[in-house]
Amino acid sequence: MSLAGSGLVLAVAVASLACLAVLALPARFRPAAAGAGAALAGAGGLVSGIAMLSGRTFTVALPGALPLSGLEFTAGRLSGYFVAVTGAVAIPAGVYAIGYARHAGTSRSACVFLPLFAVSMLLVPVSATAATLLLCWELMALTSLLLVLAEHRRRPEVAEAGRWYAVMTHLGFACILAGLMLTGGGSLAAGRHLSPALAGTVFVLALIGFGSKAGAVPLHAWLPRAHPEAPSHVSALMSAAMVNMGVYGIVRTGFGLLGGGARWWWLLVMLLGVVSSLYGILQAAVSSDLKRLLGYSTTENMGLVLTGVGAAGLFEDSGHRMLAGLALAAALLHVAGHAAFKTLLFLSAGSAAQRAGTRDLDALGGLRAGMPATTAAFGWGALAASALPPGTAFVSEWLLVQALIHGLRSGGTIGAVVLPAAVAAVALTAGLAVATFVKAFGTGFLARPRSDGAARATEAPASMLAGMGLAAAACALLALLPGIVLPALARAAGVAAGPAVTGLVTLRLSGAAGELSPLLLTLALLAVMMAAAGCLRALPGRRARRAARLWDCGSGPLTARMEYTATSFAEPLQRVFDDVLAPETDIDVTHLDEARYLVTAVQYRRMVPDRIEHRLYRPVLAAVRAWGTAGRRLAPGSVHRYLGYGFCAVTVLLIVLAVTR
Amino acid sequence: MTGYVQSLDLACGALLVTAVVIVWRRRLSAIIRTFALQGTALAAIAAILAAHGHDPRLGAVAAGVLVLRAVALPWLLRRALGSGPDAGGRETRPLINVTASLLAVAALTMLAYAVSRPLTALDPSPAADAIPVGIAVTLSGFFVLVTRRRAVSQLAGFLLMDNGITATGFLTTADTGLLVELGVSLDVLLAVVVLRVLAGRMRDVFGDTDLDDLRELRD
Amino acid sequence: MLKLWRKIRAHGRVAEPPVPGRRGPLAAGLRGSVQIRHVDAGSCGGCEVEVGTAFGPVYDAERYGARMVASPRHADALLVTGVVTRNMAGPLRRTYDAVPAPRLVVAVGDCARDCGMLAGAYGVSGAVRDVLPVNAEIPGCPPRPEDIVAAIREMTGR
Amino acid sequence: MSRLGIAGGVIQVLVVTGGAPVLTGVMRQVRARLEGRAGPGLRQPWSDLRKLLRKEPVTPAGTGELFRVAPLVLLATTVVVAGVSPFVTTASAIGPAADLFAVVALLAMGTATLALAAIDTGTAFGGMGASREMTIMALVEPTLLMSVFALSVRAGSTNLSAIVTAVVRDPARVASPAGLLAAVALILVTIAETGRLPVDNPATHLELTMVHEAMILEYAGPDLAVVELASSMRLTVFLGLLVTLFVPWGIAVTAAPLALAAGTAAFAAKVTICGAALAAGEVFMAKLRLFRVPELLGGSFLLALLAVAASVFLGAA
Repeated sequence: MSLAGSGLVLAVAVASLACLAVLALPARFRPAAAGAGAALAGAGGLVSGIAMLSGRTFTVALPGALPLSGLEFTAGRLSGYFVAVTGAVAIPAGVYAIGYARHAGTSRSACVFLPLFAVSMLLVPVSATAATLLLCWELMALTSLLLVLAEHRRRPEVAEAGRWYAVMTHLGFACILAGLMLTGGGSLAAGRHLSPALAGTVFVLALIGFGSKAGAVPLHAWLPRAHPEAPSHVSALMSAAMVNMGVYGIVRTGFGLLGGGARWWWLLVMLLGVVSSLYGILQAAVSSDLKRLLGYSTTENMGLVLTGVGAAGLFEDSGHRMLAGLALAAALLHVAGHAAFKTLLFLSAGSAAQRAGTRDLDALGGLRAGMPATTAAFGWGALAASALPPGTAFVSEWLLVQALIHGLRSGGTIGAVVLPAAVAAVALTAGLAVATFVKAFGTGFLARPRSDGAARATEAPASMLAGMGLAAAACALLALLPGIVLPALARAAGVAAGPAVTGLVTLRLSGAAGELSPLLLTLALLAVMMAAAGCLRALPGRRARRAARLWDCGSGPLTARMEYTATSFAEPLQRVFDDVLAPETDIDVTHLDEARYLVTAVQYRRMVPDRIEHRLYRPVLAAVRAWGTAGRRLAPGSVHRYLGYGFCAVTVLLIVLAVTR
Repeated sequence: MTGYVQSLDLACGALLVTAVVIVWRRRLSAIIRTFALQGTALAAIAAILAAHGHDPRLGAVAAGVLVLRAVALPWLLRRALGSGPDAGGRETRPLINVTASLLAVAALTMLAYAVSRPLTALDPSPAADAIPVGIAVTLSGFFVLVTRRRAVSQLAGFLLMDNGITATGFLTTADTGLLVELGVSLDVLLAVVVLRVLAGRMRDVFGDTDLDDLRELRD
Repeated sequence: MLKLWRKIRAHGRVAEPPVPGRRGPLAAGLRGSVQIRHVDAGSCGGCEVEVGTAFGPVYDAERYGARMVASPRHADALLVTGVVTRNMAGPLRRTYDAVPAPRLVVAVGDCARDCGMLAGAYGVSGAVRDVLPVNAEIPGCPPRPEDIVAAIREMTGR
Repeated sequence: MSRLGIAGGVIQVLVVTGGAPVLTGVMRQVRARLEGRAGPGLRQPWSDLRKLLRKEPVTPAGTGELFRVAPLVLLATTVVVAGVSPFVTTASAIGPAADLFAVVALLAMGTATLALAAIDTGTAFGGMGASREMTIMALVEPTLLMSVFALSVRAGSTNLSAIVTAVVRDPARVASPAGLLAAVALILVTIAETGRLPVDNPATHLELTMVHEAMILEYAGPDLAVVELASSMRLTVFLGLLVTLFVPWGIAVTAAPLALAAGTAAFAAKVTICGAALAAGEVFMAKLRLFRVPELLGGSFLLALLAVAASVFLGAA
């Protein structure tokens, strides 16, 4: 068995050992065991993923493991890439979990399922048959669901989030199941010959199933609920690793299993991507719950990835293999980058929320003083997320835009109509992302504390900081030297004729003009800053720095209530996009009893509901409820009635058989 | 040759931009001024085509267009705007707010390009390449017609539409039948006069030309 | 727009020629550039009008390198008008603290110099020099714009 | 990393750094003359800076490191852009950094950092300015990228040097609808991003109407000097991008001293003319209501999009 296989086997073994240990050990050691288990499993996954990317293959077949069709795992380059990303996410999340869970005092179940969740995500990409994939998928879904529910005793809203997640994820599962069954089940290897109509149906079903896991609008409703309510290391695992499984599924089904396919598939994927990115970032921009904001930002980033995937499919369909490779490489690089910075953001947001006792940006603020390291971590993550140099998303979005722009010249009416729209959407997303993360970082961590909890917050324990540190290092690597992962990308994006992007320090597009060097850019920035600072120091006749009170227009000292909160910061944006967001505001004024011209109190409430959810899900839920009541009428609880049902069923069946024979 | 192509492209670009500005601006007087500019651009297209195809008839049409679209109609519109409460009036609250309608126009332009691909594919010539512009102007004119409340700005939308149709006509077949063109212009003139009278009446009756007030006529 | 352009063409330059002779600058390091924050410590509004005139087109104090700014952090000089009322004494001090050194204080008008006609009124806590170190004083009730401009030129040394 | 590029980079950094305050002086002077005033003269901004550098820096209570570093970041981003963009020569000092996407991102980076510093002060005005600035920036960036797109369609690359070289080789293409539409869009965006009328009034004293000024209310002394210098340099850089993208006449294509001198002179002249025109135009304008600004930016976005469309379907020729 090669390194790739043994890494995964090691991961599975470690995870199961960790579960047993958690069950056996006393409560004090549980978090440590679970966290260490998850981290080690992640390490194993990372190793095997890298091995798979470098071409090592393996096949594990356990015929007896499952009644009908046994389990079968096999290596592949695309699988390797996603395994590696997942493992890389699991390491910091596991390390972080050690400290986090200890302080949060999470239940036994929350500890048991953490390593299982990590390892199930490692197994999904290497599943070789439909049955295996579905099994691992379900395992992943269940473990994550149980982890989301970990804190349901303390907070009732967790239960609701859990319900949403359970329903959505199983609807998705049903779609995937149906799709894979239509292909005849069996192996997931490429080259299946189906009629176009059937292939289209399969792809749409798979798109629904995997897309809901990736949090694509309009199937995103569970994401901004479940991700915030989970413990933060779980949020990181879900938001940085699990959503990627959706992308993997779409790529694998579209390019691998069904081998390319019609153009409208990829237009559909692109549409999903564009809508998700715009809608996600808009909701994030106006959300004032730190982790909910991050959840919506996940939807946005998955949207960008799907846009790239769709573009790749489009170019592949029109025979521009190089452009297809470029677009897919951009998408995959964004997957890795998003995994890195979203892990970092969720971990730092988690420790901030834990220390300050609230996730509400309006009540946070001023954490800079109490928890400098966490603030720095979140700041670095925010920079990476907002497509600014030297950030992680900057490189991948540059690649994406390059692919779209050069795609325009490749001709084609559809392309000429779709690609500009896509670029416009990506551009608007980039702009809004900057505003969003300036809001999140500025009002959440800088300025002055707006609640006692935020004022008293102290730095997180070493293990949590270590987790953040690992994620931050990954961000830095991907931001400054993306060239390191390029060969892996080229191999993973198998559709390309060759590496679409080359170069270690300077990224060069092969086949099209275009180069970018984030490292040089950053060095230049730093050099200029140093020089400027030096000049200021060396200035003749410069005076000493004086500390002074804030300029309060001469009146009394400014209180924290006078600060701009996250809500007020987002107000202009929310006003600009009024038609899209349709915020609900209500103002009730209570007058004085004596004279109704004198006002005693004015209360102003504003909330931005998820509009798609209202428009799309409310009717469905209502219908379901209606059916439920109708169904209840059939089941009054009398045994005779039930026996009658059984009897009718049997007779009807017999009659049918008699007729058909 | 390239000079011809460039001037044609520029004229079409001007047509497009003026259409955008008409959607963009609120002040009715500004809209009318832009409309005059658009008429000039339209005449320019006709003139350029005439000069290229050495077609005196088309040249005459161009002159007619210039007189009608750049001078006569704006003048009539200004009269329609009149000295009543509409003078210096603005399209205060269009059914769709300005930013949204700008984006809608963008989408319409893309749509125009998509649908006119077969047309341009028939005979790839610089003129044919510019057909999408004509169609885009037509669509945005229709859009304005639908989404504005003030009678005058709706009139502007109608004329925008007509300009688009004329431009498309010029660009598709270099020699538009003189009669066709004249007929079009005449019925436009008619429509303008009618609408102007209507607007005048409405102003006298309601003191304003907000079409939503017309609902009250029904009951 | 065309109307405005015609107006501009018709009027041309309305600023009066500068009076020769200069002094100062009051503080080293402020040569040629003084940003001014105006503080109304309890004025009747007369001095404000004159200050406004001094910065208007006719006297154009800006040509001597002075500019009104919004924040005392950007300012080099405080232009204080009116008597210092009890409620404004504190804010005046805080404003002065907010100004980075080197900083100047100019008392504009008789009220700012010696409470003028309001001396001894119940709400008055004194003239500006009772609250802050004053570098220059401009007499007059209200002071003439020429004097204000002269004081400004004394500060900038232009 | 050609000799031409290095020479251009060095010259540009020097010219922009030294010339930006002068440009501000020119604009103030033009405005003053149109208002019938005599004006403080072209050297005024420089003497303001000299004085500010000698004044005492102030650290407001409760502000952190970010507040102190932000001016340097703003300056650094602007200087890097000034260094890598092909203003004086067609080559770039750091080719891989002269990508238009990167340039746009760098300028946005400076704005975002200053906004964070403004929030960091925790004052109401700081937050207000930051919120408004970020809103405007979020709407400006798409337009910038779309015009980039429109310009790069024909050049076949988003690299500034490539675009400029292409335009130099075939000046006629500027007169195409795509070029003109993109130019108008970029001008609007420049006005919005550099905080000029009608989007923002750089000379306002009323905090409630401020956008950019409200963010720097707490800076004093050298910090303020750096911010002011960087702001005027941003204006210069934006105008420089405009002129170099649309009228790159006189730009140096060889590293010969004469060519470099000519390029420098042409660049300075063009930017000065643009600045003067901008200032003159401002005299005729009133500030737009803040919530009308999105309409303006939406319009410029549409123009940029149309520029892309035009570059496709009129660009067939």
